[in-house]
Amino acid sequence: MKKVEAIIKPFKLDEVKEALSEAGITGMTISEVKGFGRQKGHTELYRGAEYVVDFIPKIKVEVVVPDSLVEKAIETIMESARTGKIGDGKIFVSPVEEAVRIRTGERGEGAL
Amino acid sequence: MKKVEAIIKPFKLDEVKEALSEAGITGMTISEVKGFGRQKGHTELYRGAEYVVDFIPKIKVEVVVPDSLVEKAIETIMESARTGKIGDGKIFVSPVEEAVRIRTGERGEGAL
Amino acid sequence: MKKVEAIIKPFKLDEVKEALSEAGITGMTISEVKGFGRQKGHTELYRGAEYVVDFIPKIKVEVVVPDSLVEKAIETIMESARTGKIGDGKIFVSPVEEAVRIRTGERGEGAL
Amino acid sequence: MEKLLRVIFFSLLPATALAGETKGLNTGDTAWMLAATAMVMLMTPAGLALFYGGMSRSKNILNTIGMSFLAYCLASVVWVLWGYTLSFGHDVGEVIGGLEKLFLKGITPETLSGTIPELLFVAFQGTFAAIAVAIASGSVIERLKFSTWLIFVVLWITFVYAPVAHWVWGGGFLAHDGALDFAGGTVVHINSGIAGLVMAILLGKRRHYGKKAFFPSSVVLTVLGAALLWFGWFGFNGGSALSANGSAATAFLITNVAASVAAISWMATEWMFLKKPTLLGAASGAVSGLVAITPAAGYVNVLGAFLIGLVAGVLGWFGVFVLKKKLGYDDSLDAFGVHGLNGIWGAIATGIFAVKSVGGTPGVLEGNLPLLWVQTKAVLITVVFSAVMSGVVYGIASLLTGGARVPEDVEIEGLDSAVHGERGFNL
Amino acid sequence: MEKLLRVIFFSLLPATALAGETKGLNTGDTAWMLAATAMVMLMTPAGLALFYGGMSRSKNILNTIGMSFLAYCLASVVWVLWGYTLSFGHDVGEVIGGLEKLFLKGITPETLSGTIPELLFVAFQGTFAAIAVAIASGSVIERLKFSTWLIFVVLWITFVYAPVAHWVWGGGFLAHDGALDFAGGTVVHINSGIAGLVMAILLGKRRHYGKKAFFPSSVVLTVLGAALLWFGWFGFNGGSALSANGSAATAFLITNVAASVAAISWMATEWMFLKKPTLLGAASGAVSGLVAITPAAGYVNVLGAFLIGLVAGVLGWFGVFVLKKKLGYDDSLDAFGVHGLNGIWGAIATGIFAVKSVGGTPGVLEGNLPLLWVQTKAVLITVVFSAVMSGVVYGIASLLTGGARVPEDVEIEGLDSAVHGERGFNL
Amino acid sequence: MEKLLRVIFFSLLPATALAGETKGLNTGDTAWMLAATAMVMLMTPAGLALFYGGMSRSKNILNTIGMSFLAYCLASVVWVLWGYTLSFGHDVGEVIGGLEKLFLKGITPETLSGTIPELLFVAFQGTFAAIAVAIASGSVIERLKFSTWLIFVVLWITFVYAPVAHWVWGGGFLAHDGALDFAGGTVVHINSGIAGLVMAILLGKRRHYGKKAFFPSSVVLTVLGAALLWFGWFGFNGGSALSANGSAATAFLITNVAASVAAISWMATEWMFLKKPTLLGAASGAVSGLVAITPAAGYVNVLGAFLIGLVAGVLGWFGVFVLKKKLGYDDSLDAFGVHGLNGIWGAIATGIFAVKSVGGTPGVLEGNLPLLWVQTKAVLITVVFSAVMSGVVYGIASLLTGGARVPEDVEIEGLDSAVHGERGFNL
Ligand SMILES: Nc1ncnc2c1ncn2[C@@H]1O[C@H](COP(=O)(O)OP(=O)(O)O)[C@@H](O)[C@H]1O
Ligand SMILES: Nc1ncnc2c1ncn2[C@@H]1O[C@H](COP(=O)(O)OP(=O)(O)O)[C@@H](O)[C@H]1O
Ligand SMILES: Nc1ncnc2c1ncn2[C@@H]1O[C@H](COP(=O)(O)OP(=O)(O)O)[C@@H](O)[C@H]1O
Repeated sequence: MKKVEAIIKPFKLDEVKEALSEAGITGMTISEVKGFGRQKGHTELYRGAEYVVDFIPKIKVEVVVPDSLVEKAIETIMESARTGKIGDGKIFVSPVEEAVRIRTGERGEGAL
Repeated sequence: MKKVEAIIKPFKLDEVKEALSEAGITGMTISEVKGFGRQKGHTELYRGAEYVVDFIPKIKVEVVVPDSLVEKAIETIMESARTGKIGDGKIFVSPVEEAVRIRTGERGEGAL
Repeated sequence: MKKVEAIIKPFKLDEVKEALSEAGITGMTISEVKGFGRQKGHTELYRGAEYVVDFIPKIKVEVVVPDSLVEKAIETIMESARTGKIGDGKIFVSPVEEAVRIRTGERGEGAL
Repeated sequence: MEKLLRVIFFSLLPATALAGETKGLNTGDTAWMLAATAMVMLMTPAGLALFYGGMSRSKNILNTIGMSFLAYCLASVVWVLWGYTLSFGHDVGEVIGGLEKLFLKGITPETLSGTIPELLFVAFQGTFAAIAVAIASGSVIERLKFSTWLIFVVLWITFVYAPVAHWVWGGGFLAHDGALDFAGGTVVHINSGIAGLVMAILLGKRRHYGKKAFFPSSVVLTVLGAALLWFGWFGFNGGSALSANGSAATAFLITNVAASVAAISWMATEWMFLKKPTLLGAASGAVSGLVAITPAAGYVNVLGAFLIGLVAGVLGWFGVFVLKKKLGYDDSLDAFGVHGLNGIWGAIATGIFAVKSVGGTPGVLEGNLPLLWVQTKAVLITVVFSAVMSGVVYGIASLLTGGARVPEDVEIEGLDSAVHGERGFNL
Repeated sequence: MEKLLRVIFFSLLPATALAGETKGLNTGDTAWMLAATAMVMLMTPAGLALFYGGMSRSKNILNTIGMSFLAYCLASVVWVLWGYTLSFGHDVGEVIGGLEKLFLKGITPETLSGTIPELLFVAFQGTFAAIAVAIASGSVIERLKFSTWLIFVVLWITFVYAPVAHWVWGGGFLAHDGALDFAGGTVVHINSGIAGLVMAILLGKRRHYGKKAFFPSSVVLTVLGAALLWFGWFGFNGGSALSANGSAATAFLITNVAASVAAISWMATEWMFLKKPTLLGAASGAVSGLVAITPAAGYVNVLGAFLIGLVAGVLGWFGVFVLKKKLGYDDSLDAFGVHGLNGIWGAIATGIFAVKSVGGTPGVLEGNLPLLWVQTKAVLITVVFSAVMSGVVYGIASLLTGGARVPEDVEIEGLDSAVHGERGFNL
Repeated sequence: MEKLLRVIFFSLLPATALAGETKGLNTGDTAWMLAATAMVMLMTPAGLALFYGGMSRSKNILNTIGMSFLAYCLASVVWVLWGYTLSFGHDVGEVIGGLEKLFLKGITPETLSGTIPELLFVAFQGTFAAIAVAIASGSVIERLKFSTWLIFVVLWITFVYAPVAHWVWGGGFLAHDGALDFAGGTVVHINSGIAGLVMAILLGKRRHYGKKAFFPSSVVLTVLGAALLWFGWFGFNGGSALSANGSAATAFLITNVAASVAAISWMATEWMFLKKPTLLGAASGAVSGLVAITPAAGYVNVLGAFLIGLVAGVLGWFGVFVLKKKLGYDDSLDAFGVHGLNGIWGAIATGIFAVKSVGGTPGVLEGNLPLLWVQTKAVLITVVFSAVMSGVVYGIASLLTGGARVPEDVEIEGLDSAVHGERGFNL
C-alpha cells in the first residue's frame, strides 16, 4: 500500500474528490494546511504597515491505496487539480506497511 | 521506528489518549482533519436549498513508536476508538527512518 | 527523497521558515497540530471547575527534500527551532518514493 | 391669554388629538424622536450589517457588511445635500419635492416640524433612506462590484427613493389618494425588495449557486443582527408617530407582537416541512413580521398584528424556500423574498385590518372596501416604478464602472481579500 | 380654570411629588418609557442570548441563543393574550388578576396607565416576563429538549410568573404587606433563579460534567452580552419609575454603581483566590450587581448601592465557585448562582439599606426593623411557590414531549447540528 | 399667577431660549438625558471594547476588551466617590472643584441640575470620564500590565480628567476664556489621545512591531464596535445639550453627517493611495469624524460638519498611515492618531466654522478671529497638561506594580491566556 498525499488549491477540492470517487477511490482524509513555495503570497496592509503573507492556504488530500492504484490516483489528482498556474501543488507517494479498520479489525488492503 | 497514524471519531480522542498513556506511549501529535468514506455526511438545509455535507470531522492521531511497540499501539487504539459503527476510522503504519529531539539533539528511539 | 517532518513551537515558525529558505529549501507545507508529551499543558479554570489542558498548540512543518539535503534540513530546523526548554519538539524522517508537480507533471526530485 | 392657555393645555394632551394644530416644541416628543432616530440609525451599520453579514460566506462577510455600512454613510450625505428636499421640499405636481431646502438651506435649530425640531425630522427620515437602499444589497452580495454599489446607492436614493417618499409622506399623489403607510412598508420595503430582485436578475447567479453549499459565516451574528433590527424597529415604527403618544405606544406594542408571532410561525413551518427548526428561520421570521407590520403599525389592533405576523412568517418562508427555488433567480439573502413579499402583504393587510378606533381609518373588515383598492394601487405603482427605475439606475452604475460584476477569480477568492485586502476573522 | 391650571402646573413638577394624582398623558414620561421598553427588549434576544450563548460550548451556542430568542417571542405573545390580564387585571382575592383584559380587550391608544399609554405599560411589563423565563434557561442548556423548553415557557409565564407579578405589582398580597421590590428582584430574579435550579436538579447533569472541560464558545460574546444587559438594565430599573423623574434618575445612577462595584469585587475575589482575574468573572460580576440592585434601585442611596454591589460580586462568585461544586448540581450557566442568590440578597438588602429620603420608606439602618421580616417573607413565599410550581410545570412539559432530555447521541453531537441542523460559525 | 404662567409658558418653548432661567424638572429633557446616558454608557464596555478588541490579535482580544470594561467599572466608582465633586463641585480658584459633594453628599432625587435631576447629570458626566480613560488604552494594548492599567485608571480620572473637565465645564478658567467645547473634544479626546501617546512612548513598542504582521482578530467586531460607538455618540453629542431641544437636534444631525463624510473620506484616501478600500478604514474614518465633530456639534451648521468630517477622515488616515510610521512610536490602536489629532482638529475647526445662528457664537468665517486663538490656547494647555500629568500618573502606576510592562513570555504567549487564563474564542 502507498499513501498518496496531494497538496492542492482549496477551490479544487470538490473536483478532486469527485474525480477520485469516479476512479473508485472512496476513502480519503483531508486537512487544511498552508504552503510556501514558488507561488508568492499577497501583501496585506494593516494600519499603515505592509506585510507579505507568505503562507498560502492549501488543502492536503491523503489517500491510502493498494499499490495497483497508485498511478491511477496520481493521474486522477493531476488532471482534476491542475489549473496550469503556479501553486497548483505537489503529489508525494510514500510507503504504508499496514492498514487497519478500527471497526472490524480487518487488516491490509481489505481495510481500505 | 514506525509512525502509527489513526483517523478517529473526535469524541473518542480523550479515551484514545488515556489508553495510549497507560500503554506507556506518552508522546503524540494530533490534528483536525475531515474524512470521506463509507460513513455518509449529513444533509444541511440552508435558505431553501439542501446540501449534502460529505466531509465528516475526524481527528488524526500520530504517534511515532519503536518497532517493538507498534502492535501494542495498534491494539490500544483499536480498543479505545471502537464504537462498532461505520466511520470508526483507520490506522495506518508507515516507516520512519530517523527521529530527533530538537531540544537535545538526541537521535533514534531515544528521541521519542 | 525523504520527508522531513518537524513538530515545533508556534512562535518559532518564522525563524524556521527563514532558516530553511536560506538553506535553499524553498518549498514547505505547514499545519496547526496539537502535541502531547513531556511538556505539560496549563490549567484552566472555568466557572469554578479546574481542568488541565493537555494538548499544546504546535506547528508541523513538512518538507520533502532530496536525500542529499536531509541532514542539512535537520540541522537547520534544530538550530532555528531550539529554545532549550521542554517542548521544543521533534523531527521525523521518512521515505518518499515519488513526487509530482501537478502543474507540469514533472516527477522525482525535479518536482520539488 | 385664553389662547395661550389653550395651547398649553393641548400640548399636554395625547398628540393624536391635535393633528394639524400649530404648536411649539414639545420636549417629550423631541426626546422620543431623538432616541428613535438613534435606534433606527443602529439598524443599518449594525443590525442589517450583521444580519446580512452572518448569512454571507466567511470569505465575503466584510464586503457584505461594507455594503450596508457605506450605504448608510452615502445615504446620510446625499440626504442632507439633496435627498431631503426632493422628498420633503414643497410639492411639485404631486410627484417630487422642490429644491428650496438643498443642503438644508433655511433650516435652523429653531425651525420646527410639528412639535419637534425640523433638523431632527431630517435626521429621522435620513435613516429611512439609508436602510431602504441597504436592504436591497441583500440580493446581490458576493458578486457585485463595490464601486458599482456605491454609485447605485447615490443614484437610487435620488431617483427612486426620494420620489416614492414624496408620494407617500411628502404630500405627493399617493398621500392624496388616502393610501396608508404608517412607517414605510411601501416606501422602504416594497421599494427595496423590488430593487433587489431586479438587480439579482440582471446581475445573474453566483458561481456554483444551487450546486455547492454556501454556508452562512455565522448564524450567531445573524441572530444578533435580527435582534438589533428588532430593537431599532421600535424607533422605526414607534417613531413614525413623530410624537410620544398613544399612537407611538400602539405601534411599539403591535410591532413586537407581529415580530414574535412571525418568528414562531416561520420556525413552525420549517419544523413541519423540514423537521428542523432553525435559528436562521426564527431570525428571518422576526424580520418578516417586522416588515409586514410596518405599514400597519399605527392602524391595526393586537388581533390584526397577530394575524399579520402569522402570515408574514409563513409567507417569508414560502418566498425563500419555495418561490425562489421555483423561479430560479439568486436573490442571495432574500431582500425580495422577505422584504418585498412582506412589504406587499403588509400594505394589503393594512387595508384589511385597519381599525377606526386605533388609527382613525376603518379597513375592509370594518366595511371600508375601497381602502383595499387604494392600498393595492399604491403597491402596484411602487412595484412598477421601482422595478423600472431601479433597473435603469443599476444600468447606469454598471456602465460607469465597466460592468457590475466582479471578475470570476475575485468571486472565487472572495471579495474580502480580493477587494478589501482584509479577512473578517483571524482567530 | 383654577383646576385646569393646577393640572398643568403639577404635570410640570417632578412626578414623584404627584403619586396618585389623576393626570393626562405626559409626553416626557411616555418618551422615556418608550425608550426604556426598547432597552429592556434588547436584553433577551441580544443581551442574555449572547451572555449565555458565549458561555455554552460551540456545538450548542445556537440552541442556547434560541432558548432566549424563542422565549422572548413566546412570552410576548402569551403576554398580550392572557399574561397581562392575569398579572394586571382587577385583583381577584389578592392572588391573581381577572380576565377582563384577555387579548388586551378594551385598551385603546388613548387608555392611560398613570401618565403613559396603557399599551406602553403592557409592552414594558411584557419584556419583564420574557427575560424572567429566559434567565431560567441558563440552568438547563446543552441537554433540554427544545420542544420541552417551548412548552415550559408558555406554562411558566402563565402559572408561575403571572401570579407572582400580580402579588407584587398588580395589587396582590405582597404589595399590601409593604414588600419593596422596585424593579423585579423577587418577581424576575428569585423566581427565575429558583425555576432554573429546580429544573437543573430534575434534569440531571450534562454528560461528563465535572470531568471534562466545557470551554465557553466565546467569552468575547459573553462580555458583549453583559454590556448589552447592563445597557438594557437602565431601562429595566430606570423604567420601573414609570416616569422620567428623580426616581428614574436615582435608579439609573445606582444601578450603574452596583454593577461596577460588583464586577470589580468578583474579579478581585477571583484574583485573590485563583490568581487569574477573568473577563468571564467581570461580566458575571456586573450581572450579579445588576440583579442585586434591582429590587433596591428606587429605595437606597449611593452608599447602599456600593455595599449591595460589593457583596453581590463576592456572593455570585461564591455561588458559582463554591456552592455549586459543594452541592453538586449542574446549574450550567448559574441562573441560580447568579440570579437566584443575588435576587435574594437584593431583596434582603433593600430592607436593610432603604433610605426614607430616597424612596419614602426607611430601612433597618434607619430603625425600621419590621421591613426586614416583610422582605424575608416575600422572599420565602416566592422561593417556595416558584420551586413547587416550576417543578410541576416542568413535569407537564416533560410529559408532553416524552421526556425533557435530549437523547445521548444528540448531546454528544451537539444540539445545534442535531436539533437545528445548523452551526454557529463557519469561519 | 402671572409668574406661574410665564414659567409654564417658557418651559414649553425650545430650551435654548431659556438659558439661565430657573425652572423645575422637565420630563422631556429628563427622558432624553436618561436615554442619552444609557447610550453613552454603551460606548465603553461594548462599543470601544469591540472596536479595540477586534483590532488586537486574537491572543490579546480579551485583555484589550477587559481594559475598556474595567475602565468603565472603575471610572464609574471613582466618579461618584470623588470624581464628580472634583469636576463639578464649587469652583476653587478656577482650577478644580471643591469637595462638598464627596460621595454625592447632599444630592437627593429631587435635586435638579437645570431641568433634569442632578443625579442624572452625575451619571451622564460619569460616562464621559469612563470613555476618556478607556480610549487611552488603545495606545498600550498587548503589553501593558493589567494591574498597572487599573491603577492608572483611578489616578488618571482623579488627577488628569477631573481638572480638565472642571476647566471647561465646571466653571474653570477655560470656560471663562470663552473656549467652545460642546461635548468634550478637549476634555475627552485630546486629553485621552495625548495620554495614550505619552504611555505608548514610555512603554515602548510591542515585540516584533513593524516586522511581523499583527493581524486584527476580527474586523467584523471592529465594525460592530464602530457602529455602537456611532449610536452612543448621538447620546454623547446630542445629550450635551442637556435638553431635548433644537440644540440637541442640531448636534444629532451634524454628528451623523461628519461621521458619514469622514468614513467615506478615509476609505477614499486609502482607495487612492493603496488601492484597497478597507472596512477597518471606514470604521476608523467614522470614529475620526465623530471625534472631530464633538467640540463643534452645537456650534456649526451642516456645511461646517461636512468640511470637518472631510478633513477628519483624511487626517486620521494620515495620522495612522504616515505620521505614526514616520515618528516610529507604537500607538497600537491609534488613540493619538485618531482621537488626539482629530480632537485637535475639531477644537480648531469649531473656532473656524462656528455659526452665530446655530450656537450663539460666530467663528472665524463670520469674522470672529479671536476665537481661533481662544480655541488654540485651550488645545495647547490641554496638550501640555495632559502630557505631563499622564506621564507622572503612569510613572506612579508603573512603580506601584513593579514595572508597567508584562514579561516577554507573557507577551509571546498572549495576555488572554497568561494573565486571564482565558481565550476569546473556542470555536
Ligand atoms: N519541498 C516541498 N515539501 C513540502 N511541500 C511542498 C514542497 N514544495 C512545495 N510544497 C507545497 O506545494 C505548494 C505549491 O508549490 P509552489 O512551489 O507554490 O507551486 P508549484 O506546485 O506550481 O510548483 C506549496 O504551497 C507547498 O504547500
Ligand atoms: N483510503 C483511505 N485513505 C485515507 N483515509 C481514509 C481512507 N479510507 C477511509 N479513510 C478515513 O477513515 C475515515 C473512516 O472511514 P469510513 O469508510 O467512513 O468508515 P470505517 O472506518 O468504518 O470503514 C474516513 O472518514 C476517512 O477519514
Ligand atoms: N512519540 C511521538 N510521536 C509523535 N509526536 C510526538 C511524540 N513525542 C512527542 N511528540 C510531539 O513533540 C512535541 C514535544 O514533545 P515533548 O515531549 O513535550 O518535549 P521535547 O520535544 O522537549 O521532548 C509534543 O507536543 C508532540 O507534539
